Amino acid sequence: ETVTVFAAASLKTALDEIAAGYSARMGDDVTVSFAGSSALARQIQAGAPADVFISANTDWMDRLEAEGRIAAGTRSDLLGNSIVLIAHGEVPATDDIAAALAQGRIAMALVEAVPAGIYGKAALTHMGLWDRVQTRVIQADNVRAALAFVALGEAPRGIVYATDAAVEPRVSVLATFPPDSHPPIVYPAALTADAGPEAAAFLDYLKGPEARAVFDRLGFSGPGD
Amino acid sequence: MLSVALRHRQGEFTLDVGFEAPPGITVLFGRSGSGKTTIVNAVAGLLTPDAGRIAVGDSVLLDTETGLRLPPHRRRLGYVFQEGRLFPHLTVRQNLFYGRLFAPRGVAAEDPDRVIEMLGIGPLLSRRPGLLSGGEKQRVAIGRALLAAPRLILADEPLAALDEARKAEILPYFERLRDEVSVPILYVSHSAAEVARLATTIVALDAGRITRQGPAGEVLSDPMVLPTGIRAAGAVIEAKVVSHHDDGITELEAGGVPIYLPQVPQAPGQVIRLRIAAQEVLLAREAPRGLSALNVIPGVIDRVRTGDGPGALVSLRTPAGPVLARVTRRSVETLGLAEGVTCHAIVKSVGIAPQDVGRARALSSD
Amino acid sequence: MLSVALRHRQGEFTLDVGFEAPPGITVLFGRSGSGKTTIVNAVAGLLTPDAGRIAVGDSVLLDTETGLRLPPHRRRLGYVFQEGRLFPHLTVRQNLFYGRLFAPRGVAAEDPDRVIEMLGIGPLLSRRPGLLSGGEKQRVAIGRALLAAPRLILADEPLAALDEARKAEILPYFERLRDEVSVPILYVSHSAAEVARLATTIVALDAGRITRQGPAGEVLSDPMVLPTGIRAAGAVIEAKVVSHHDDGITELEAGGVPIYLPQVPQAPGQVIRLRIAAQEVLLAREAPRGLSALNVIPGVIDRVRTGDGPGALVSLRTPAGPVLARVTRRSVETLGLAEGVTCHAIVKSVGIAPQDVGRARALSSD
Amino acid sequence: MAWLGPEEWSAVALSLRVSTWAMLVSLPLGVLTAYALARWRFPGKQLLNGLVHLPLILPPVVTGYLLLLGFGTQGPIGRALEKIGITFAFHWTGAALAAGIMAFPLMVRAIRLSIEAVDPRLEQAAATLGAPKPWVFVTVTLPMILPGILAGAILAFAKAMGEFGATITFVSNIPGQTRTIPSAIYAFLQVPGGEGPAMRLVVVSVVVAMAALLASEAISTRVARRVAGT
Amino acid sequence: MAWLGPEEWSAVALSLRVSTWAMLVSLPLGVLTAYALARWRFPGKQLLNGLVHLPLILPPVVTGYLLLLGFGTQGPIGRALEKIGITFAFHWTGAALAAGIMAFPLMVRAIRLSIEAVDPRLEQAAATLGAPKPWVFVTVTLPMILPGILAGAILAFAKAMGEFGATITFVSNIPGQTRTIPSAIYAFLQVPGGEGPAMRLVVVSVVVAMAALLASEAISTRVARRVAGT
Ligand SMILES: Nc1ncnc2c1ncn2[C@@H]1O[C@H](COP(=O)(O)OP(=O)(O)OP(=O)(O)O)[C@@H](O)[C@H]1O
Ligand SMILES: Nc1ncnc2c1ncn2[C@@H]1O[C@H](COP(=O)(O)OP(=O)(O)OP(=O)(O)O)[C@@H](O)[C@H]1O
Ligand code: MOO
Ligand SMILES: [Mg+2]
Ligand SMILES: [Mg+2]
Repeated sequence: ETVTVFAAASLKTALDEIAAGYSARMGDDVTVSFAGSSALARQIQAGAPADVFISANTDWMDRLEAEGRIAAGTRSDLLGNSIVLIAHGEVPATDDIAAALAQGRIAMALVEAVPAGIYGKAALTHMGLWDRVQTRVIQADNVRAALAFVALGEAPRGIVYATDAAVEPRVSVLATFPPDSHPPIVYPAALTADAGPEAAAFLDYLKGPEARAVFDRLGFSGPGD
Repeated sequence: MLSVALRHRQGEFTLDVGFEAPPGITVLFGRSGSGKTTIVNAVAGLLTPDAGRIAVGDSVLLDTETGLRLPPHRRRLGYVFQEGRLFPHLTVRQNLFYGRLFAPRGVAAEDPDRVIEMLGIGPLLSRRPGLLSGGEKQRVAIGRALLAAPRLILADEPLAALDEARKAEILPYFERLRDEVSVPILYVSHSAAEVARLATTIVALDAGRITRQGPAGEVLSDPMVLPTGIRAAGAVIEAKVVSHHDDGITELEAGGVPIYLPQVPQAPGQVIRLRIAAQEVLLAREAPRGLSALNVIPGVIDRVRTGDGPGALVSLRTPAGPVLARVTRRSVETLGLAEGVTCHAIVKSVGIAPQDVGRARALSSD
Repeated sequence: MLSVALRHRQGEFTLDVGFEAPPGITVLFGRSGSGKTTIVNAVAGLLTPDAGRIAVGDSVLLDTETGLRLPPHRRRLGYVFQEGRLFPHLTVRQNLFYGRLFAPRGVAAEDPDRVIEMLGIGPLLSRRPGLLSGGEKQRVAIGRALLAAPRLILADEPLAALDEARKAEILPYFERLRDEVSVPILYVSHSAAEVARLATTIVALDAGRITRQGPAGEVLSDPMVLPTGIRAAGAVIEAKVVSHHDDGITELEAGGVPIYLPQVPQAPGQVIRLRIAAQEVLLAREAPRGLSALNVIPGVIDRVRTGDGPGALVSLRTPAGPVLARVTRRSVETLGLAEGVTCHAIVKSVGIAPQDVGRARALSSD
Repeated sequence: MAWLGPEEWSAVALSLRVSTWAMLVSLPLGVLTAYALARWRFPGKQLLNGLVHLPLILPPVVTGYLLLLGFGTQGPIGRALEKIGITFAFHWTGAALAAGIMAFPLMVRAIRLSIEAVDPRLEQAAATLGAPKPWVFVTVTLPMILPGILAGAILAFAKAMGEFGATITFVSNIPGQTRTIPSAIYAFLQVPGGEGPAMRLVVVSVVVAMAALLASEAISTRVARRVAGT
Repeated sequence: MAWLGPEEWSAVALSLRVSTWAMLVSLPLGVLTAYALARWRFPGKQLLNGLVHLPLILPPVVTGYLLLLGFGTQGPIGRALEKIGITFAFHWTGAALAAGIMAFPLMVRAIRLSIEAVDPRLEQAAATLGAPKPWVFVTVTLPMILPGILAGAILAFAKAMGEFGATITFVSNIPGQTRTIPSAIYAFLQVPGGEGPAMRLVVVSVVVAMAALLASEAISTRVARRVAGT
């Protein structure tokens, strides 16, 4: 009666809390393995004992779906998020993203590889800023590490998820990138092909109000927002 | 009985030998680089010769014709190495009993207590080799080889790394080995004194070939067998202990000639062998009087050999056995020494070095 | 002139010595464990003694009272170690010139060509130490120490690791050092033959204390100074080369007494020193005739010492110098040997071992 | 250490288990490999040498990925082993495998050096006393290289305590099963405010590994003295 | 190797530069540390020993994070060095620093062992010939430990070629500046279908590091023979 969840590492705070609530309510244990979406997806390809997969990224979910690794009809977009421009320390918000990025290093997740970086690059490209700032971008292997660069003041600006910015007191949000400047940011969730019945209950719980409350509190938006 | 026939090339050096080693100590004798260690290693199986056959009694250890080659651990030989090669992580006791672990059951091995007593290593048993003196180490190494119940003992210059005092301490143990233990011994040495004292049989080597082999008494009294230089020349005689005198002198008798030595440990009636170095012997035409030398052996000159140098080597036949004397060419002329001349060999009693007084058995057993 | 005063405890052992080393070779002589290496290491600065003062000429190397302690590299001493300690990664040439790099400018150093020639190491210069024989290694080590322009040479049993042939090969180099190079040498040995041949001054040690010190001639002819056993007893005499005869015999003369030796290399007129081992000497009351011994030295008995054993040590005063003879107590009685008795010391010419024929200077310079 | 939560304790316990097994199981193989590299001559020796060093050279993620391909439930080796009841995939044993492989080059190097320092003439002496090769190894070589084995083992243990990249890539980060201290640290670092617990785990990890290292230095010295025969 | 794109070539070139500098710059310090650990007695020796081993024990991410705290533009050491014109942050030099530190324990261990094998009596002999301590070291100790230094250096180079976690955490992944082979591999592995280019880089990395290792074994043997004086 243990449900094993493979989830993108950035969901740790939320899922730890939700899993604890679920166990208390339903009696089933929930074990969550947090790692990068790509590592988790490969492990599921290799037959990992995961019941539920929550990716930070549609590409890897698409790949698993195409390979028949997830249970048909169980995939849905669980959460949405937005990316924001942040600054080190107390800096007032601004509408002028171009001016805010005029100088200094910009910390992002890997812009070709990690979802938050991919979205950020798309937004900057859309706004015609990418070519100008490209050489000042420093890329971290995950979005948390990018956040850390800004929090420590190593980079004055950074692009991270709104949910990350919300909980780091050493940074302030300058602006939120408009949703149309990048592909929709969604966290698709699905049952794996050989998930047990309890897993479906947990996936439902994730979509239910108790879980929703936790996600909302931590700044995640609904999938359609 | 060990029989060896070997051909082997290594680098510039070619070994080509064949010999048999009867019971007792067979000494391989020859200058550095003459191939002694190569032979011993081939017998031990640590080196595979190009061609050859090695057998101990009925068991063939190596036969390159039939392709037979027993690995070292199945040869049952006790190898005493020059540097001891004791196992540093084991106690003396564990070193001693190491070979026992592997000795075939039912093989008559030496009694450990007897070996330990014989080698005087009882007090060392629980110590580790690292803190033993060089002489103690070699005694343990001998014991270790013996207790492995070997069919043959190999000893490659077991005394070479020791100083004179240590050598003198170990030599008697090899004598006891020769006389009290039935295992044949192949012993490498380039010390004439060691050879004279220990050898039953001598195999003299030079540049990979055997120059002379035979019973020790014969080979040693041939003044031409001197691979390590003329200064080592000497003859070996056998003498029986007659009595111990009060003033610390032991009287012996060799072929009816009395011989006086400072006290030797053997009891009256026992036979011991003496090496009389040629350079310790004076010759006189007339029996000398009023001289501090106690030993005067009458004899007839057999042969006088002179070379380019100022020295000459004179062989005498005496009732006590062959005796060699090294004198100057000038004395040969002055005294008129020549074949057939009667004269007296004068040996100071103390001129017989203690390491040259050995226990006999070897010579008499040929 | 080296002056040494030391007190040092290590473990059970206490060293307490004071001596001076005049020019020439000062030999520290004593049995194993008597503290020789400890002294040499203290002089070299490799060990700091509990208390003491060491000075070479005017320069103080160590003075524990004033707290002065020169580090080893500022002492300018050439240390020849027992095991050579050549730098394996350098060629012989680089080894030789190593110390030169650090020698102060303006200090008169030995001429390298002369040193290389003297030690006979010219052909080795571009080789590496790993492939040298033991004797070659030690010659290079001597050269290396010499070329560092040292104020003093220290040699700790430089021959102990060598076999007899190698020893004989190296000894003459130390003699040349003593005679041709002005640097004083502190030399450790426990070989009586080495001491007799090399020493200008002897410091005899026992258990950390000096038992006797003084000029070599005096100390060596005292039969009680025998730290390494009575068999090593002997006397040293000086003789001048008179002429080389055609039959390979060299005639010498010592205090008017003719001495015959197999050919020695020195030219007529040169003075050499001979060690006559006590056990090589026979005594006769009357001048013997018809004997193959060439050397008969008349003398008067000085002293007869007997102990518990069968032997006796007789000191003679002769025109050639003091001579010791080791005979049996029985001969002492039979021949009536006693103080004041006139008798003849008979030494076979070949009884003077070649390694005991040295070049003189040491004795005559005291 | 009341300041560690149950999740952290579980990671510490798991890491100790994983590292200990990684060390113990790879030890015989490490000794064998080191012996082969030090003493034998065989074709492909340099290849073996290269292979042993591979985990040192490859980014750990790649090693983990290759392990996943080979030892996963779908991998050829994984499937073969599954049949005889051995599972590595997503199991603590897999974490031990990953840690063991990453630490292997260090272990082999340490042991190899100690074997090269053993005088082969002592092994010859043992053979002349009648000891067959395996016995020579057990009674002579092995006791003499104990300090090196010890050093290699502890080094491997310490390295295993710190292994992260290959482990998380191969066996994921499953609490109680494959979430070792480094994986837990990683997870904590993903969480706002997680630096505190992460640093506590770092301290535990460092203390354990240091204690092991210092103990090994001390024991090595003592054993070395014993082996020197004094 | 036409099958590597310009971006990949740039990663390869950078990795070579980073690893070479990491190796060269840490070498003197590695020798000094190894010498101190092998030959000196001083208070805190075991602490130094522990410190040297730390990068082996810590998860690389933690090492990278600690480097960032210390050597970043805001870190105390980073700021001090900035004043004298030395920058590590987000610069290839920082990648070299990270790689050098991660490889340091391996280098020190190899060199330390070789120093312990040098007979101190040869050093004494040099002193009696008038050589002051530093000269003794340069003319006697150093030449004799060359094989060990070489082994340590190449091992460090190989390790530096594979270093990822500490590097990316400390200096991130800036193409042409800090994007080493492992960073590039990591990036490729994050996207579906990236395995191909990733494996191409793995091959390059392995070939380079193997070549270095094999060369070092060969040179070591030769130098060792020379140092043995034969
Ligand atoms: N491994 C080898 N390769 C080539 N030549 C060798 C080898 N081992 C020994 N030799 C040569 O073989 C010859 C005989 O060597 P061996 O060791 O048997 O002599 P030895 O009589 O034991 O000498 P020593 O008295 O010095 O011990 C020598 O010329 C030596 O240089
Ligand atoms: N490091 C040490 N610690 C304690 N005792 C020592 C030490 N080194 C030497 N000794 C002791 O000091 C004494 C003198 O030793 P030393 O080496 O000076 O003797 P030696 O006369 O040179 O002997 P040998 O002729 O054997 O070389 C010996 O009893 C020895 O055991
Ligand atoms: O948590 Mo992620 O792995 O941002 O993609
Ligand atoms: Mg030999
Ligand atoms: Mg000494």
